[in-house]
Amino acid sequence: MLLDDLIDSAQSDELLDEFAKREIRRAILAAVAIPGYQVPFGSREMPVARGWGSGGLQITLAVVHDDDVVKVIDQGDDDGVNAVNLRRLVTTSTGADQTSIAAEASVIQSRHRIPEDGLDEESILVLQVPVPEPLRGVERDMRELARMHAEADYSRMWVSLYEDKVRNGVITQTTGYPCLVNDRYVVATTPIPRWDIPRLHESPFLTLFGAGREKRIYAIPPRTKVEPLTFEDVPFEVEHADGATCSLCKSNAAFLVSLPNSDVWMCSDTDWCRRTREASA
Amino acid sequence: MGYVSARGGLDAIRAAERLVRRLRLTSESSWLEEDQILEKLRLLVDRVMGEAGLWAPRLAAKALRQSEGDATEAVHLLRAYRSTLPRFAYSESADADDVKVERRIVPAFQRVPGNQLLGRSVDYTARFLERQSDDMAREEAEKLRSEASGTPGDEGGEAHDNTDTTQRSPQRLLEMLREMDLVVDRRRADDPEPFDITRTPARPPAARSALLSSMTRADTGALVNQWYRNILGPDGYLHEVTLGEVRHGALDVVVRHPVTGLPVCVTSVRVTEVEAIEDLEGVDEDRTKFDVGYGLCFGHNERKAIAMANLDIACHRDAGRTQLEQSLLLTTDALDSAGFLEHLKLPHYVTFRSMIERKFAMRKARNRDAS
Amino acid sequence: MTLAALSSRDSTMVFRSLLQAFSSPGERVQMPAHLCDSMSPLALPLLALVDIETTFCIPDDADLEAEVAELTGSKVVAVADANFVLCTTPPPQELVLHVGRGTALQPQLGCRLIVSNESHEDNLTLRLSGPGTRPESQLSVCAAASDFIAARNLAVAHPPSGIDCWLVSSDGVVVGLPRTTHAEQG
Amino acid sequence: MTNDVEYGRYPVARLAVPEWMLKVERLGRVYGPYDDTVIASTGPEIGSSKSAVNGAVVAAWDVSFEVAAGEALGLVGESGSGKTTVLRCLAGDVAPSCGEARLRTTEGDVSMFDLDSSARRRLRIDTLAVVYQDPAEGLKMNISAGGNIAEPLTAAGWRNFGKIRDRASELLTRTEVPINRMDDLVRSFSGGMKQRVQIAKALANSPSVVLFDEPTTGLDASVAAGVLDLIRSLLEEHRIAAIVVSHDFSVIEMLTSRCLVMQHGRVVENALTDQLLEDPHHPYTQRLVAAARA
Repeated sequence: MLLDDLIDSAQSDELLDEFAKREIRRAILAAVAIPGYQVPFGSREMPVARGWGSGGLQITLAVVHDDDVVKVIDQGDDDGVNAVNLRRLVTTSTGADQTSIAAEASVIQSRHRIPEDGLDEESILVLQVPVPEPLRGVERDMRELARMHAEADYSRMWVSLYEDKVRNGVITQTTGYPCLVNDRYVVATTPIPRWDIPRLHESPFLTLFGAGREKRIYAIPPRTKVEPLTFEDVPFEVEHADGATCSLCKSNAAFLVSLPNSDVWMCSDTDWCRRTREASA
Repeated sequence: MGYVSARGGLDAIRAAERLVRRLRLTSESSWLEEDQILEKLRLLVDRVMGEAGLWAPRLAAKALRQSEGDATEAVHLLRAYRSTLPRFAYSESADADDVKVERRIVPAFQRVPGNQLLGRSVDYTARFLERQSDDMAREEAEKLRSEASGTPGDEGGEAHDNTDTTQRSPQRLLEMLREMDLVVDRRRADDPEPFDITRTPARPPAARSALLSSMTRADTGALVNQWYRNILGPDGYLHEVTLGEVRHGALDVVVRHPVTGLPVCVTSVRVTEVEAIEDLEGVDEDRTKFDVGYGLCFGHNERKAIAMANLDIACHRDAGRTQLEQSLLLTTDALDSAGFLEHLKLPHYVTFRSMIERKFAMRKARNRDAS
Repeated sequence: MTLAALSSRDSTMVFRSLLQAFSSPGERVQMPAHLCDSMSPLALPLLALVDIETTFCIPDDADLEAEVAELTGSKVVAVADANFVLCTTPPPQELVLHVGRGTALQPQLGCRLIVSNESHEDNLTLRLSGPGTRPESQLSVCAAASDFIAARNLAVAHPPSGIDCWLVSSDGVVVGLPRTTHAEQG
Repeated sequence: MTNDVEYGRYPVARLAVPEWMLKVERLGRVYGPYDDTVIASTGPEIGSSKSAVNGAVVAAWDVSFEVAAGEALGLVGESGSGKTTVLRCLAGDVAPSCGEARLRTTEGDVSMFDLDSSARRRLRIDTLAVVYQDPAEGLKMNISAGGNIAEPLTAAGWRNFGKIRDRASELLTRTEVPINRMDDLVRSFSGGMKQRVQIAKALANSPSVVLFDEPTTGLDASVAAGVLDLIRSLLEEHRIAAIVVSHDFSVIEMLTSRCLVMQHGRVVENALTDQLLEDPHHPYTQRLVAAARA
């Protein structure tokens, strides 16, 4: 590349220079080849703050080209403030189209949710990652964490589940339930609800995890074994509230969120809710 | 009806942006020129460049104006802009001995070859808040300007700019201590490539160059706090340190010309460089010598460079016993720490719903076990 | 066919093919036709992925190696140290066993091998299993590549260290063989 | 030759099988550089393990022995004799400078010192267990007694919560820890009770070798007696190969059938425990026995 085309590429509204994209792509390919392994990468600073989706954004920018159709959601909501800001950055800098309908999207960047439907073999799901290290609750020292993953020594994780079950009667992990990927690496699934966890197992779609602040990329390829860590005789429980249905679309087939101190429930996946309402109208 | 999550929507975000820009650009007072920021808030500009890890005075001034004085926000603007630029070349390695010193302090000795050079520092000025009126200030400025153009160097003593070259690149105290064989030699003969923390994240155990470059662009307050916690706080015990050298000066940046291959000076940067000396008294240390720490950062930021040099020794002597290296590498970056702290403002209602559900599940389990 | 530096868009398109090939090993992924017509498909992965911060080598084609180095700025190094190795014919056993495999602590440092895979009549069919594969996933390689496959299986025998391969045929089809994919004959 | 088949732990051929479960040959550990002259400058004859030549400390040198299944070997000597260094090398906590240690496992003989760190760690899960003098080295204080036993079980692949709890309560009952304290944090236990939890944890995966490092030192007499009694009955009950490190001859007498006396890093005497107490040969042993008898 001659100097001036490098300069030209800098003047465009690219958020990432070409070298950064290549570095991220190489890290993505390594992550897919070693499912569940946290691949370190340079992680550039983005127009969004660290901890606000800079990792997810870098993956999306490295993956998307102008033929793609992008969906961006936060807590399942296309219109969430953070989702709107990120979508604007992605579409302006890549020229890709945008949609709120998961089935139409080729790349879906999401914070804390997997869309209720619409993900298939053509889809790439990009999840934003606040904390990439699943074992941080049981070990602080990074050298020891690296060893535990290198040797697949996860007994301390199991002991913490045992203690949790003994002390509380149930496994109290709320979101981001740790899972064993391909019978090898324990992975932090990002703060998605337990409701979404089963859909990572043998999924038709590829999932890419981007941790910008902690500079890690990891992946779950399609059709890969993903098992929540739980005891054989302690079944994995998803969020459930008896009798709760969405006050808008009347369904209980989606993850619901509620008003404070009330039993008014609503779908977190707003587009799914909208389409359900239109279908039954 | 119904709970509307903080549904920003594109118009809300655009409205917020317009509000921020309008209030920032249409304030009554006159337009804030970049030169004013560069000259009158030069130490803030230096700090922002240091924490961004980028030498770009004009861009740092713009960033500070745009962030309305929020240093961390300005650092973010600088680094995010940097991500859009490709890296053209690597500079030749610069020798810190070539720094043309504008200020140089050697606390370890009263007299030292190359003299102490107090230079432009408020260290010994009285901290009286100047409350004279603008007119009086302008008058004084005029008087000083005429005097300065008249007879140079009359501020007296060694505080003036003088061009005596021994003065500008004095021999380091460290060299003298080496000649006295008083210092542990931490220099490496193999001269490895420095670790590039912008391409590979530094993780313990890391090369010393990774630690130094992480501290070079760390948040000033974070480093000062890490040092002071080690002195007084619960973390550990850090010996008081003697400073061998505190310097502030200009350093040329040389690059090989892509076509001719000849070295070309592309710019000159100002750096603050500190060498610290610490007494060795550990059971497995060479107690007949001192240990040495090094700190260097862009601009004039002595507070940061001194903390760096101290923490460089502390990390070396800790030798992995505690997690000091991990906390220096991982927790001192302004953007990482502030960004993650403030990300708590983002919506978390999916998580919170899941947390509430587990509370009810626990109660159910407890009632079940109780009955 | 002389090579040319890929545009940002073309680099992304080639990357997407390589990503699809790793995501579902065994699937025959067609790289962008307009690129495969204008230059040797075998070189596309390197042109899309390498730059001044990577190392590579093409042991059996020095001219191609020099051309890729010129176009991408990537450094040429010995086989054992290369991040990427391109083989214009199925590589011999000792080359495959000689490339870097990374370590348990840093498996991502394992080498990426791009291997030409011309299909002939006497093909070898391999059954594939592991992440991303389907029950019926399989891979056909020319008989001459059986050494390569045997050596590859040895190189990935101690996960997580290992090597990751793409097999590229002259029509621009790429098939992925990441280290976590098991390839058995017959 | 006893036949271990019914024990079900080791499908042992009916042929004569070498007695040892653990075989140690010329084990040595030196802190600092060493050569023959440095080694020769230390030991019982010199009266120190610190070399006058270069200050290196020859903590243990040329230590060899065998331990059979169902046998307990004592390592006795004053502090600084090298007995704990030997134990720590076998445990994997300290890297030996030289020597070899072979362990009989279901997959055949294993040379422990040649294994990489993860293989050594797997050995510590189900084949070789250690009971430390300080319970904090063997247990996690902020975890329940049951949880501490769950660690080796889950590490060995146990994934059923009910079964883990049953096994933990079975072990705690056997080591006489009150079952109603099973879910209390170990931090809140007495010294003696902590040792009993540590012993229960060590037995979790039916190891073939257990190393005891001064197991009752620091406990008051009555508590110590109870723990020793427990260890003795467990050794008899399970065909474990045990090594007991102690400075206290009464512990050695109670638990071991044979023992090595160590001084300044060297083995000065190797004999059946009761013969050693009746008729000590080496002057150092004689002094130790005399002191113990007083």
